[in-house]
Amino acid sequence: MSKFEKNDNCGTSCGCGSQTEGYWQDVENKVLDPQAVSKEFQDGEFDSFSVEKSRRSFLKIMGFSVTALPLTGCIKIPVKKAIPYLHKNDTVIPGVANWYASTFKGVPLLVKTRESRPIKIEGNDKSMTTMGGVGSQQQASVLSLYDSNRLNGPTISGAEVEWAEFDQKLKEDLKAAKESGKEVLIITPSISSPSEITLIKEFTKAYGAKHIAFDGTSDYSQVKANEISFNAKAKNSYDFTKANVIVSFGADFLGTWGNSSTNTKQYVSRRDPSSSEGMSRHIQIEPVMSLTGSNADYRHTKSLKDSRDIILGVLKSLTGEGPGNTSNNDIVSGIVKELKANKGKSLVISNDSDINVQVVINKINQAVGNYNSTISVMKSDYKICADDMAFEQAVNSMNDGNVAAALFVDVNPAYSFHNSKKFESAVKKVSTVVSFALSNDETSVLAKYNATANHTFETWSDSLVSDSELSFTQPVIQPLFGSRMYTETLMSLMGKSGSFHDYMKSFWSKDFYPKSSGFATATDFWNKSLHDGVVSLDGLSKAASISSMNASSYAKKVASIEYSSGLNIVTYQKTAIMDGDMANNPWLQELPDPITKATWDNYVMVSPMYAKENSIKTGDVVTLKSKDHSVTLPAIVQPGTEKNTVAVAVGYGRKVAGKVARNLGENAFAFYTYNRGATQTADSFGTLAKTGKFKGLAQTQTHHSMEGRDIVRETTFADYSKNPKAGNEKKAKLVNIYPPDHKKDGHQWAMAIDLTKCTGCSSCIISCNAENNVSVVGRQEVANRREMHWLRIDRYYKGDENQPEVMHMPMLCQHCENAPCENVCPVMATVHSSDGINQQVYNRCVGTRYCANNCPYKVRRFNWFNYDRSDKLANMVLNPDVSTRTRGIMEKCSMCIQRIQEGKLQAKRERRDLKDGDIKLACQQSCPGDGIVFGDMNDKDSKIAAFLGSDRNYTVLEELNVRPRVSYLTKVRNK
Amino acid sequence: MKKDYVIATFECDEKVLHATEKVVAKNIDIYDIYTPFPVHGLDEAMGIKRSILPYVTLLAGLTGMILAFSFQMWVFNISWPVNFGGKPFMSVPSFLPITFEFTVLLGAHTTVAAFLAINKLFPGKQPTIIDPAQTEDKFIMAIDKEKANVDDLTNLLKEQGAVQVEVQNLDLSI
Amino acid sequence: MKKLFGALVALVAFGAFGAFVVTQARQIGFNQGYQPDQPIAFSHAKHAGDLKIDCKYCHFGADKGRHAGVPPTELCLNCHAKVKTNSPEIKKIQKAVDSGENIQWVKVNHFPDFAYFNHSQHVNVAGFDCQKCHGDIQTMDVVKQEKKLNMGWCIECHRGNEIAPPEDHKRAAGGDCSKCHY
Amino acid sequence: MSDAHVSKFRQKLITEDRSYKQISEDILDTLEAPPTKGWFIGFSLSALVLTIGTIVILYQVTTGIGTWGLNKTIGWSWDITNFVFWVGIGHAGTLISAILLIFRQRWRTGINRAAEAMTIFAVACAGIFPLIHAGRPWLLYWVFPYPNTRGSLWVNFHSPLLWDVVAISTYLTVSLVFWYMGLLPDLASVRDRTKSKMRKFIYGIASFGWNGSTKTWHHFEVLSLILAGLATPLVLSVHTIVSFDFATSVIPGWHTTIFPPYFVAGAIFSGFAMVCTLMILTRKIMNWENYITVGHIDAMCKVITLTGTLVGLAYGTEFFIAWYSGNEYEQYAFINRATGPYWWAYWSMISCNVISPQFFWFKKLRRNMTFVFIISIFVNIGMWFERFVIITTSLHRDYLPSSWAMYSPTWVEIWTFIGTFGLFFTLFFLFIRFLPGIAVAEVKSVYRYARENK
Repeated sequence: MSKFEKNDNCGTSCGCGSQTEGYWQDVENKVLDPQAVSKEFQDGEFDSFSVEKSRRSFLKIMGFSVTALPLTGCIKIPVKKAIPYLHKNDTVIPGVANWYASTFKGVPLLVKTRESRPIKIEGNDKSMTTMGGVGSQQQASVLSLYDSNRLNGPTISGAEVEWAEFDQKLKEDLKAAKESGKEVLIITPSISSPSEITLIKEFTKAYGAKHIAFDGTSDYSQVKANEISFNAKAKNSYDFTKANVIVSFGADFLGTWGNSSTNTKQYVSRRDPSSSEGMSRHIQIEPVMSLTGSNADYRHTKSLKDSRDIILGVLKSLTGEGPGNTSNNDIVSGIVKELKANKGKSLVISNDSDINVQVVINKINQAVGNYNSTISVMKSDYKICADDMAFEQAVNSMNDGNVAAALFVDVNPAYSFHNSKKFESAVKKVSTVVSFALSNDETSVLAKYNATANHTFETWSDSLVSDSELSFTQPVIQPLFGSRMYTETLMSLMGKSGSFHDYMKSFWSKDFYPKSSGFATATDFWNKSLHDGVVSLDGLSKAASISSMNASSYAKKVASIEYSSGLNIVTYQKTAIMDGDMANNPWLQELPDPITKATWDNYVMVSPMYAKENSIKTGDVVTLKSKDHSVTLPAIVQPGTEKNTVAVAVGYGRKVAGKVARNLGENAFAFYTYNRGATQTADSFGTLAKTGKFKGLAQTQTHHSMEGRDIVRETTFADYSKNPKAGNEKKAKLVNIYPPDHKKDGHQWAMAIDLTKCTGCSSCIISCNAENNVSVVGRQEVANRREMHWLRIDRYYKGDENQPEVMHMPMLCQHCENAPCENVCPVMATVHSSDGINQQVYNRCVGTRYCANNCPYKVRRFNWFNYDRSDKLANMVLNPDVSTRTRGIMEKCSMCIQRIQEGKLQAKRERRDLKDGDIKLACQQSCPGDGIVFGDMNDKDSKIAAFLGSDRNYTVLEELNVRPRVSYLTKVRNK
Repeated sequence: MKKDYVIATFECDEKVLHATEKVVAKNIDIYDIYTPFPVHGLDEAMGIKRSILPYVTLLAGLTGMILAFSFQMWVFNISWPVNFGGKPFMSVPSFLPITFEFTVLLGAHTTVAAFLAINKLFPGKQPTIIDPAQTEDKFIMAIDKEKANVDDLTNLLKEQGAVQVEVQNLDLSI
Repeated sequence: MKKLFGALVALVAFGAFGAFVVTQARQIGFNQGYQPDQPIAFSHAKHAGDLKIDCKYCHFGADKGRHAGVPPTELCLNCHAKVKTNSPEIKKIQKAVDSGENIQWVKVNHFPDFAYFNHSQHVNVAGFDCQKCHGDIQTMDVVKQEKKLNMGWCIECHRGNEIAPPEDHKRAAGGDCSKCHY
Repeated sequence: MSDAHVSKFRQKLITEDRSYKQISEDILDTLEAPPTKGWFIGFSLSALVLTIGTIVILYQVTTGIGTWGLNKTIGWSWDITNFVFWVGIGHAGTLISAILLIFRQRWRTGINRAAEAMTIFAVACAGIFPLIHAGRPWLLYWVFPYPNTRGSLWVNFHSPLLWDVVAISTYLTVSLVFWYMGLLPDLASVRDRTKSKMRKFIYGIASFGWNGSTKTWHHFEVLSLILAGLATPLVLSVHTIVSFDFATSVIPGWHTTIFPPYFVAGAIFSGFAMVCTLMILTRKIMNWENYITVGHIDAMCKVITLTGTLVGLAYGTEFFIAWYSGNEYEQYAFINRATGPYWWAYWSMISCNVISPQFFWFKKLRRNMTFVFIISIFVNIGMWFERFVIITTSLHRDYLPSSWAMYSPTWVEIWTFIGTFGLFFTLFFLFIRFLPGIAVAEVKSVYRYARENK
């Protein structure tokens, strides 16, 4: 895959939303016109074939009865226009994809564009940090770009204005604010972009402003604890590859906590039972089941109080400091034993938002020598972390009328601040409020000025993705709306001329070029870095000195935390929705939560024990009341939840948002409290009451037990070490009536999935959606069990429902050699290819659904309706190489056949043989754990051949003799 | 083609059967007997040749069978071989249901067509009806006038219980 | 006899009508011979025939990717900035480039969206001449759809080149459904 | 019939003494008279239901299969249940006319015409479902292997659905010609009896110029035997092939070799029950007690008891084999049928199909028309549930528990099903109004049965 530098001159002007129909593939409306596709980048009206199209459908409806029409010769051939580019552009060849490197939410990635239209995100495997890992939010970001709810340009008091007028008026107001002697605040989220930070510093200087970083859910407790412990206001950097033992207290590091793609990549690299280093051991102590907890070797369902008690116990055992624990002695001694055996090679982490707990955790890590081995604390000028206390003070200051102007960049405190009412009334006392929102949100509607900002893929920026690696953000499309990069707005307010691109380039040549080596000029360095997307440099950050400290007093403070009576209300983030800033993305809303398998909603998680005692069923609408907040949501009975804990996800209950996110669920940020110097995410207590109503949840899986069936095969590391075939001894005796009649030469495609490496993160599902134009069906249709995902992740529980073991199993079309679906289709819409793929021919399908019934894996998906493709802007994301499917058609995993064809063709064009790894499927590419392997099983040296030959390899439902081409490797737990 | 026929009307199936036996015994050819329902043994008594319909059925059925089987075989082995769920191209069991059904289909419809053709029955045909009651409760015997002595025949038929015997000029070929 | 003759005539007439309807019905959606007027009186006979300009000079996508592509309007001016600048047709092009109001060509050869066709596979890999599918384009003043462009036409050629079943699965898997349909 | 001896065991097939003319009058005079009030009400009601059904189907076809309650796990439910239900009902007519003809069961003459008509109407109702259950019904002509411009691209002769298409269309057309050939003598009789010119014209065309010639009767009887000979294996093959839809699949509860005989027995069972239901109504409405006698109903009840018991045996065998196979999926599928979320459907099926026909061991009950009527309705309900149990409960929990789901019908499915009853009864009312509801010629030919010579 080749990467090209972004050509700044990608078209004469932007389309500004004047889209046209007919540039995507569609089985029924069969028009794809490469020139029409590129229309977005040129001027001029383009009225396609609408009249002719209706004629065509008329003919279709009339069917055979109008066949007499040609007799009279009056039929006309539908006129299709072919509109070329106006100007020459050597980099864009219609039908050939270009790839550009960029970054989204701190993850380096590659953006695939077709005819200059971003359509797909893949990980950038040049990055030393993420090594190609990419999460579901990154995958889905390309759809957010085409969000038709985005604002069309700057507004003042709701009225659209020109940028010049906007700049002038805002400048005047800011000047007045500066002169008023009151505070000017610029509020951003945590930033790790060196050039943005530099620019903001200049801005604060120019306007005497104060920069405050605010995150809805912050890592402030950890940052503050590091300040206390090591005098370093920085987050921890973890290296999971070096950890033999990982003890996590509630931290969902594989899902929502920290850089989960990187964490997953590193974590999974130590989960290979056949590696010489052996497997890492993962112990998770948490009150509610998280994605990370579901992957743990040992998982203990403990209340928040018990978790903290265990932390104190571990501290006491290791160092003798603090009051020690009062319960759970066995768990404490187990952890201590593991930690002592793996000094310097373990990790203790916690997501606790209490600063004192984090100090104790620091001390534990220090005591077992983990610093500068598995953990480092790196100070950097290029990173600014969120500060709960500063923002709390800022709100108070606003409330007191001491703030004259406030600029909200990419933050939405009116939604995600724990006391949004207080914030709203405070903000009303600020005379000049500026928002930089892309589309209206709870905060932007409070602002007088909205300096509509660009989407990341229309933006120049950089970011520090690790302590030593920089990643580029470059625009891959002209702004679709009349928005502007927020950095350029700041520049304009400062009276600076030029673009942010130029600003950044000069910043780079000043600050980073000297740190590089091997480049003749700063421009060479810039071009190479931009081409690769990432660059590693020394001296970007500096290690804090790890001095010894005594944690006794902090431990005492932890022990003295008071807990109210009632249910402990714990908040958490869902893997897809997280803080809710991307809540208007339908792909993310429809992505099933890896644990609950629920979509389109948040809900109150209760433990099976509590549910039994109070006769609550999944779907019962309950009211959860804390001291000053209450939500009414359906309940979900979730195994692995602590009895006196209930959990609600944040990210829902958006009141001002696009039509997708609006009024889905309820806002749980209000259960946050500001306490003990930080925002506490689990400090609320309350009561639960049934309302008597019922609201079925849109879950993609409702039966959670394997019923003792041989579906996920698993074993323990101890057994595996003795016998690599452990857990995989069963071998079905297969009998064929017919002699084999089909050659298996040439390429024979096969896939293998390592269940030990699959964490269930679901990044693959979004990747598949984007690659294959999979329809979004909405909440009701998911509740009707009609989701369209070609790839799903089955999640099964085993054992005690309070401490269940969890299994994740990606399930997709198994491409059976003896496929039961193929025999039964009357019209040959699904048949086998010579290279071993179960083909589905959409245009031949009449929709009997017989194939889906006869599929033992139930992976076929039927188009029950014509799913909504009316949002023409959102249709820009469609992959032009894959037909969209209309109603009445069966679809399923095609093994990314378009990628296979493209890979083969590429090799042929280059007059060479296909190499292993030339073709990567969408799910495989996006898997941060590298758990999916695909290739030609006839190639003996390929990775897939090794996987197929593994002792752990098996196929699901082998005894049916359908001979799947997708196989699995047994799950190994380190027990 | 009108001709003179001796037309005898009976009111009882037994009687017309006996009469037929008597007439045939006298070596007189009966042109036809029109009855409201099939009178058992009447066709044998009249000496009607066995129907060729069974042979038509056999031939058509065999044709259907060979056509259906060879077509399926040709499609999957010669015209466009396709791999369906790993089954061999020549998977005979799969071809049997359609072969059977097509055998029956062609056999049945060809036989019906042959039946209609032999008896010259077709929609809209206007047959010669001697007495409208011949499809209700009258049994009507028609004998070519030239094939027998009308008076003797009349007597014989009256003797056998014919309620009426007369000579009519009719076109019975339709 | 007369009736029989009448019936025979009716039968033959019915059969002929049926055959005619079926043949016509089979043509629906296939536009062989389609030769629409174009906004610019561009002659392939002149450029490709007389002047022997390489097809890929204008249709530069043909050996690189899926679409051969209609050339960017500006490309015409590579020559016509100097050649025949006074021609009313060239003036139209000049005007389009200057004003930004692009030329809307009428598409002649069209495949439905559910059939994937890649030019580079045929032009670059197989090494076919353009004429194989587009006919003697170098003699056409106005471009015409020369071939049927239906599935049977594709299959016929693929069979002839031994890449469709039953002959060979290995060489190019050219007969698999998902070669074109996905 | 020439011997004067009359067995005292033989029951008269036509209970009262009638002349041939009177038989014609009894049966054919209704065609001449204006419709009765009862007929008019029945017909209007049926036509109304048919109209609603048609509108609902139009809505479904234009909106999508999503208007039904199906989902990713349960791809067929009411649609195919109704299809198999109606096909099953459509087995009695041909069975009565073909198999009973071969076995020389003379009592069939009283009911065969109506039963055959019922067959055709039921198959027509059944045929609707495969059409409308398809996602893109307007493309269904692709199931026919006609030469085309795609290469030619043929069809999949491995697919049981294709076998279905061939079997059902063969069955429908063969039944139709069989029935129509039988109608010719009676249509001729109507033509010759009527005074109305209009009717004379229409029935003249419809009767193909039948004149009752013995030469024709000779061929006619041979034709009847041939068609019966062909229809007998055909009728058995049709439900066998319908059962192949399930038997050749891999889904536990479907993949069962017992299905062909089990389905055929069930079809005869439900078909006879439906004939009972209709005949009890018809003999009452049309005053045909003389021709459709208690003896007919009695005989049919015996067939119902036999086939019902056979079906019960099949249910038991299925359970036994599931246990005996040692296949965990198979075992679960059957335990789930009896005790899972759809237990009520299973036990409805057992009580209606296995238990209720056992009452017919008692002659008194067999001859009690009200009782037979009620039981025949129960049997039809039970047989509908049988298909629902086989199709839906097998699908809703198959191999991977992650995909297990539940199903409930929407109003669209319910009204589509009711609509097919509208079609069925509309056609049936039209039939008894415009066509001879009893085979007059055949009844006349058996009138002498168990009677002294005149």
